[in-house]
Amino acid sequence: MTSSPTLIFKRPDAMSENVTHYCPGCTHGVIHRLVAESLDELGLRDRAVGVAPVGCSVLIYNYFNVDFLEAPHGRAPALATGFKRVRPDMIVFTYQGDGDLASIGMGEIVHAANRGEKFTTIFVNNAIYGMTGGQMAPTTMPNQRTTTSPAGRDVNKAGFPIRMSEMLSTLKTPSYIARVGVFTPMHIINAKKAIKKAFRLQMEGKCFSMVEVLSTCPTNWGINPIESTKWVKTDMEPYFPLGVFSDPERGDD
Amino acid sequence: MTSSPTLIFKRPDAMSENVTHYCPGCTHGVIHRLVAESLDELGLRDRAVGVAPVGCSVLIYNYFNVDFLEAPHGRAPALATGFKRVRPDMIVFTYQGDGDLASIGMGEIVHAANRGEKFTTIFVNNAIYGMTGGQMAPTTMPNQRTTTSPAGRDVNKAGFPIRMSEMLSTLKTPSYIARVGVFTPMHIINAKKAIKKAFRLQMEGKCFSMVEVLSTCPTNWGINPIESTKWVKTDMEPYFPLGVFSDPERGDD
Amino acid sequence: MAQQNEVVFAGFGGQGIMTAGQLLAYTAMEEGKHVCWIPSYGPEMRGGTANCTVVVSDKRIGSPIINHPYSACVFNRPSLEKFGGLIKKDGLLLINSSLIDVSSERDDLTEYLIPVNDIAVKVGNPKVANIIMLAAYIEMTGIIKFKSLKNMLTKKLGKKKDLLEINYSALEEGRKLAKKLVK
Amino acid sequence: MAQQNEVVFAGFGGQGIMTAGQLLAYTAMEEGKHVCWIPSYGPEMRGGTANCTVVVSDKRIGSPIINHPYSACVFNRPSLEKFGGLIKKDGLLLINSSLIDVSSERDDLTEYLIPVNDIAVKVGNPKVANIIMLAAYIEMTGIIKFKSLKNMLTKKLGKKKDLLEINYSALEEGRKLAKKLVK
Amino acid sequence: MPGVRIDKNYCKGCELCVHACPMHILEMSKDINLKGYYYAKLKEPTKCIGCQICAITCPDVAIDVHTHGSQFILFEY
Amino acid sequence: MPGVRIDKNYCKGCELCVHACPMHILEMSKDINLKGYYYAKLKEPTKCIGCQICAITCPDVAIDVHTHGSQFILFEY
Amino acid sequence: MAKRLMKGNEAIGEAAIAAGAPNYFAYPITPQSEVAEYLCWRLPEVDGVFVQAESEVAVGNMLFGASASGKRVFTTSSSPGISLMQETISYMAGAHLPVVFVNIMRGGPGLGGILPAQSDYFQATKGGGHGDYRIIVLAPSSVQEAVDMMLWAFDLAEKYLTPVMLIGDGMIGQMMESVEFPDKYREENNPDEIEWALTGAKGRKARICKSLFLNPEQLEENSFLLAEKYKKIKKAERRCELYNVKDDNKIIITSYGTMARICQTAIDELEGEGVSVGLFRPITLFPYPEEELYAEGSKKNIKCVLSVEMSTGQMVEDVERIMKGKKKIDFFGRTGGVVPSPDEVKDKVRKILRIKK
Amino acid sequence: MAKRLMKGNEAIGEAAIAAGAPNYFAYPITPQSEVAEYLCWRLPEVDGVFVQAESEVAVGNMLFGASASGKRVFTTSSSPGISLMQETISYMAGAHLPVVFVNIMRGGPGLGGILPAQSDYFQATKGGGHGDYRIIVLAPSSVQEAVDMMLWAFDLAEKYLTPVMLIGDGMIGQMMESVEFPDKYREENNPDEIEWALTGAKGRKARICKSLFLNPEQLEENSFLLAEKYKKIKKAERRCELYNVKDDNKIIITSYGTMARICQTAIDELEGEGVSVGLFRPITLFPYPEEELYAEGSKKNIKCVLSVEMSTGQMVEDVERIMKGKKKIDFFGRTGGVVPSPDEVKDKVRKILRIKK
Ligand SMILES: Cc1ncc(C[n+]2csc(CCOP(=O)(O)OP(=O)(O)O)c2C)c(N)n1
Ligand SMILES: Cc1ncc(C[n+]2csc(CCOP(=O)(O)OP(=O)(O)O)c2C)c(N)n1
Ligand code: SF4
Ligand code: SF4
Ligand code: SF4
Ligand code: SF4
Repeated sequence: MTSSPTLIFKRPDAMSENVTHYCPGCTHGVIHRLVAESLDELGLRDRAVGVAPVGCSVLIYNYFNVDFLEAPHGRAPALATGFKRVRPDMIVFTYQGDGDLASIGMGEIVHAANRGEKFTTIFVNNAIYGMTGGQMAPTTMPNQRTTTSPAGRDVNKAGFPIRMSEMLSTLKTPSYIARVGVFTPMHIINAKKAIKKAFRLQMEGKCFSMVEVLSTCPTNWGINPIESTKWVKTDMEPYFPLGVFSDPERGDD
Repeated sequence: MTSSPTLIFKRPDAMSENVTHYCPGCTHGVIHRLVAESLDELGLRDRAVGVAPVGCSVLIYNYFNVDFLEAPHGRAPALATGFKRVRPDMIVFTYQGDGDLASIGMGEIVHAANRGEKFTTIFVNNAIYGMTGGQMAPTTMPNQRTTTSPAGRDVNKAGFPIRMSEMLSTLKTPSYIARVGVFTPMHIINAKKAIKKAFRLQMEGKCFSMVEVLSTCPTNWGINPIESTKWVKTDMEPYFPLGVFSDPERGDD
Repeated sequence: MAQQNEVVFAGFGGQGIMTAGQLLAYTAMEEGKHVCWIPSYGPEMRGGTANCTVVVSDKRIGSPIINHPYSACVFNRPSLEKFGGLIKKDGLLLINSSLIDVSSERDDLTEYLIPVNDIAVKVGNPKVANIIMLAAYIEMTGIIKFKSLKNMLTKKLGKKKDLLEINYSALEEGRKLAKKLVK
Repeated sequence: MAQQNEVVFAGFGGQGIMTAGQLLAYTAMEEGKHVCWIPSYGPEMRGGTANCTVVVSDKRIGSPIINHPYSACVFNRPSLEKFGGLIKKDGLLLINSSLIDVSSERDDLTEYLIPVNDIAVKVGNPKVANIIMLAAYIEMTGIIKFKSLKNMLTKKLGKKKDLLEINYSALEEGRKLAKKLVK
Repeated sequence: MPGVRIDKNYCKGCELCVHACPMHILEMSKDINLKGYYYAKLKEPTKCIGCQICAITCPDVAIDVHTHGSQFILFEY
Repeated sequence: MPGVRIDKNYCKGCELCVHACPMHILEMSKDINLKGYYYAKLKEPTKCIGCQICAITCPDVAIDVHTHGSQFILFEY
Repeated sequence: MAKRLMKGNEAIGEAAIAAGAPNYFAYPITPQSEVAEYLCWRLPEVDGVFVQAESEVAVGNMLFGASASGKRVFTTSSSPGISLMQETISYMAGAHLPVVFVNIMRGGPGLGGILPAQSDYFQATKGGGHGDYRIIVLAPSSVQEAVDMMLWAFDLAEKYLTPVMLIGDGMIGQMMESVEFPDKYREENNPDEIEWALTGAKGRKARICKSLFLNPEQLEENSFLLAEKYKKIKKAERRCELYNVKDDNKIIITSYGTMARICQTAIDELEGEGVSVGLFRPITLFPYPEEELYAEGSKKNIKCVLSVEMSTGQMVEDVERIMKGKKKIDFFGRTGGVVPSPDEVKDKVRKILRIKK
Repeated sequence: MAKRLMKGNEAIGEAAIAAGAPNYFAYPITPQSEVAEYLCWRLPEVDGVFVQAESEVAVGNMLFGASASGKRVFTTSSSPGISLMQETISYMAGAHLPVVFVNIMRGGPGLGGILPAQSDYFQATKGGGHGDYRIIVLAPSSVQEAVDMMLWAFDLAEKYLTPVMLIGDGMIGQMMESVEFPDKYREENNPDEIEWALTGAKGRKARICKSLFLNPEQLEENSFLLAEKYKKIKKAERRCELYNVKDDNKIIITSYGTMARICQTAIDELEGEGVSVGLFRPITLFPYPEEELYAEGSKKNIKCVLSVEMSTGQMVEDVERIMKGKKKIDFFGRTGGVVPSPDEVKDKVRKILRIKK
């Protein structure tokens, strides 16, 4: 006796049919899907507005069935602030790379978080500037080679990688801040939970929420996708520990 | 038997003879003197360059016998970086208010600290924008009235005051970061020690150093100088605790 | 050309300089005149003198900046020094003689000494010195009606009865003195 | 007008397209010619085709952008589709027949099919397909001297003897085939 | 009975799914797709346990998972 | 014997020194200086212990401290 | 509505509310911080949005986000602050978004000073950011005009989907004049009625608000679309005022903003001396009233077109271009916060006409 | 020195080293990130300074600080990045500091695209920041010229104590051409020999480097000083190149940078068809070679001055101004990364001359 098949995993409604321009194995794609699934599951697609960064994910709007704004490099949190303040009924999120958020956009993210703006930031930390061809990012690991640190990041001149989640969670204003990974299926499953929670908290009007996702850039790291996921585990995770750094529901603020 | 008198306290050499334009009782003046004394005592006046902010202390160069650069609002750490990188033999310091450093200049100070630039920042936190007439600053206390928060700072909309010292000391790059006060003579004496140490560490090429000084703004707080020093103690200090947050000599980095 | 009058109020911050000018401007506006009030907001503000200029005219006002006003009310010595020389020939200069012990040394002006601080103390509130000066100025120039000014004060101070009374007295004292001086 | 030649090298990233163009440009420069090499760096870069244009001339070069080049060496099918139609009338088109099984369908061009990948595998290194193409192109156009190119390769590869040998063979194979095709 | 469907034209040949599959039943094909990638395909369809791990892993949302009848949920997702 | 000297033209009359002096020997004058401020002055010079606290407190560096002979150092500064 | 005596800065804030734009993002800077100080209590009264941003860069980008929602938004700042918004202005122009900027100009360059100047003419009219774009630039000369222009600015911004900038020198912000507001304030926009607003992709295709076009043909198309828009604006929206323009004018003065009022006083006084001078006051600086200036300036009786500015000479370049060599062009300017007096203007006129005083 | 085949971006980096300016601060942006990628290993070889800043705002201000030390400093960026530096450029102009900016222009406005464009002409030549200032603007049309101009740029910056900007479209950065560098590279500046450099107040009065003048008379004085400087620059530093300028030219094309080379090809080909067109290529865009253009453009034989740009029309406004109505002015432009071909230029010329193909 065969029943007709049920789809138990499929492309989320909030995603469009377009094939992404990302390199093979780049986990930007996974993160996109997690965002889309979260919007779908919470029923938010209809009233969501995304803010695209400048970086590899600059074309993110092509991959979502969601209204999108495209921000100047680093300024997505300011756009999101502006939008959310005049339309508090909508669901607003930014999607930003590490160059975008932690370098040029440092001022905007710190202040948006500190004002407790009620939007969600998906922060994709791949330890490099992808789009412009692999330059050093504020999150580049010590001794990691990039096109602007050909001998490896010299911490004596460029300092250590910045841990945004730790830094932002020192702010007293309540927020939800978590760091997750997408380098194994198990991590992806947990990442999804964090992202969904971030959106839920926004939905409830609770606080600013940010999920930092450790991601890969096989192209500019110069290793294959599988090696890349391993490198996240061995080289990035020890410095960028996963976890929840701030949670309004934990009552630690 | 009377000997001829010896001066045991006098205007430091690094200070000029000019009367400052500061309001009566404003502790910007005390902080100026502490910087000047430190430069004198360490023999650094000759090779020091200060970077002035935009804020009440924009005219600081009139009060020092030290070369000075005047920066765009908030960007003093970038100017100091540029200068120090091409002249590592010189002693460079920025002097910045809280609007300057913690609001518009957030990106510049975080990154200068994170790169471990070998200059010294004197951060004058008076919980308000002095020069422009008393608007809310990122460090304005909850419920504090300012010209742009006439009903008091609403932490639900503007967030809580930012604790720069705490935030910057989460960075892994070694640094010296301390918060001091100048609201009693004893505090001034301790503030002097911190400022002098900051310069000494720069002299030794050790690290980035920042001393946050809780200061007063009787004019825009709308209370007299003595009340103002009390307000620092009762209202600011509990939220902005004094202490050393990061010290390369303590080996905690 | 249409009738235009310009006056500078100048003194220390805290002497009610801006308020005096604004009161004049409000009242003139209510009387249907064209008015323009402009403060100095330059670097001299902190610790220095404060001043504002009021232009009252029957027609649209040209330049809001008046380098050589027809008249000035000066409340302290630095203000006298700054504006004494700028007043138009045949203009009017009112000097707060409570704080200024010299005169403009010009012979082409109509100049009066008015001890507004002393009178204010007498009236019962040192803060109304500016109102006394304004009343005297109005009495002398007729730039607006005395009654209009009184109405304006009533409107502005509203229910603060005590304050209003003192201001009324200040107005009267100013007017009285002006009448005495002019004749 | 002075002699000017333009050639586009086009294919997938990783096919040595840029290198082939640069080698030509370097050599022509050493021969005293005016040269200009320009890559495409547009949005098509990631995942799409890569191409570069080399202009070699006896006099100062005008436009560095050549919309209708005299010649093209295309390494894959999308490149043929993109550039096949752009070549000047009476121009030259070299097609990598190892990966392309069609032709330009133009009758106003001189067109040759060269299975550079296959030859490269034969020579012993699939990576020298670009050199084979370049050698054939040079042989056909005489744009630079064969010897100069060989010298340039020697200079660039320096002490990497093994690689050099394979490149020498690639050069020879390319030349041989070109000679055969042309006559 | 669960099963997966890989849309070969979304696949970029990154091999992450092959690596992730706990049953080791995926492999890379010898053919290329429209974009020129060697795409992933199912080696042993009958062994699929419907765990969705390949689909969860795929950065290009190339994989659907379906089931006939009920499916044991291995984890919350 | 220690003593302080207040340069009245630097003084802005903030009264911080008066408040700070542990011996309570400073006071505000009834006259104003060039800038129009009521300046601080020494009420009982002979009681000065040379602790420098007034000088350390003054935001306008209006105060010098001197001594005849040796001075006991109360704190490191 | 009754007349009110109001400071320019406050009147500008109130005017935006009247225009149905109670959404304000700003960072303090002299000489216009009173706008924020006024609106921070006034906006809550009308359920408006007031955000003090962390910087002018953030201000620009908050406006960017808020504008994309379809609501009317604006900011006020002064010269250095406006420089920091140039990248974003370029983005918003490219994305066809309406927004109103107010620049209460102070002396520059650099930190300069805080007194009135008109030395940001180039920045405003030529585009201080990158790329092929322009913004509409309006120059009020009185508080009432500033109010009227705020209303108009929002109309223009929405009609053409473009940034609009009001530029006034420090005097416009600081002076009090009598002013009337419309009896009926406009309603806020209803985003659901705006076909480009981002309102959530409910029952429709997702909308994208962007200035990125990686394909050069598309980017060019967008630039040509912008150019077409500017052409329309040039055709329809030029405004100027003529004062004392008569057949016996020897000189036409071009001057804008409060500087024009000073010239007006000078002209009145010269008229009394028997010297006839006309004033051409552009009200829109972009689009510049080119035809109008050319028509007035090239009349037979005119000897010289004199540009009077509080700058070292910026608008004069446009005057030169527009006058096509027809007449002598001269320039008089003071800058850095020095406001020229009517006397100085008169002296300059006399000098041109070789009249001894 | 021997000829080298080099990419424009790398050659620009090397040229700065040759100019004795191994102090580089930058932030990545296409199409010029290769400058940083080249210099990050090349500078350490010559004991230079390389800092990758956190943003272009920071870049500008690092340059500000470093320049005040008396050392030679520079950066490279592209359109949006340059917009972010406008506040600082205004400050540095006001503070009389030498510095060299390179803008490898891409399509705009906004994020636009990454392909070559010339649509930042206004921003560069009119001053995108606030206040009365200008910067020197140089427009190379080949890699060799870019190298030569880098050397010259530092000379100009130091001679006049002013920011200088090289503007090249993306092609200049991306193409490889043969290039020669001077045999002897210049020494770095010795700050102790520079009378304005901040070197520590040892045995002299403290020096202050600033653009703040709260007193309006002083601020005006500084602006007049700047204006005086620009006058001198206009007099002494105009440069242009004429190509095929002859008595039978019917049209003079004005075009700069690589666009001029495309015009050159068009002109050569038109010449072959018997159509005589001359090219006026401004090498300095500020100061614009005004007299020279006027002289060439107003000759009897010229029917039209045609401005050809990769923009929707920016330089053409200067051409209009300079030509004072003497001749018909026409414009041809493509923008957004579309590079016009010689054929399009030829078509435009034919159209103006009503020549059928
Ligand atoms: C103002 C400005 N500066 C620089 C750039 C160039 N730029 C584009 S993307 C990018 C960085 C991208 O890195 P990241 O944010 O880490 O994202 P990723 O590409 O790695 O996903 C830069 C510097 C720009 N577009 N605008
Ligand atoms: C780009 C720019 N934005 C704004 C200003 C105006 N401004 C001058 S000082 C200042 C803030 C001063 O406050 P703070 O830094 O706290 O110093 P304080 O005056 O309190 O010592 C501001 C906003 C400016 N000069 N430049
Ligand atoms: S460059 Fe890196 S971050 Fe960008 S799509 Fe490729 S792999 Fe992903
Ligand atoms: S305004 Fe405040 S910070 Fe500024 S000088 Fe006065 S008291 Fe000091
Ligand atoms: S994970 Fe997706 S893209 Fe990668 S090989 Fe598998 S199906 Fe293809
Ligand atoms: S502390 Fe200084 S400024 Fe204040 S009253 Fe004493 S002497 Fe005067």
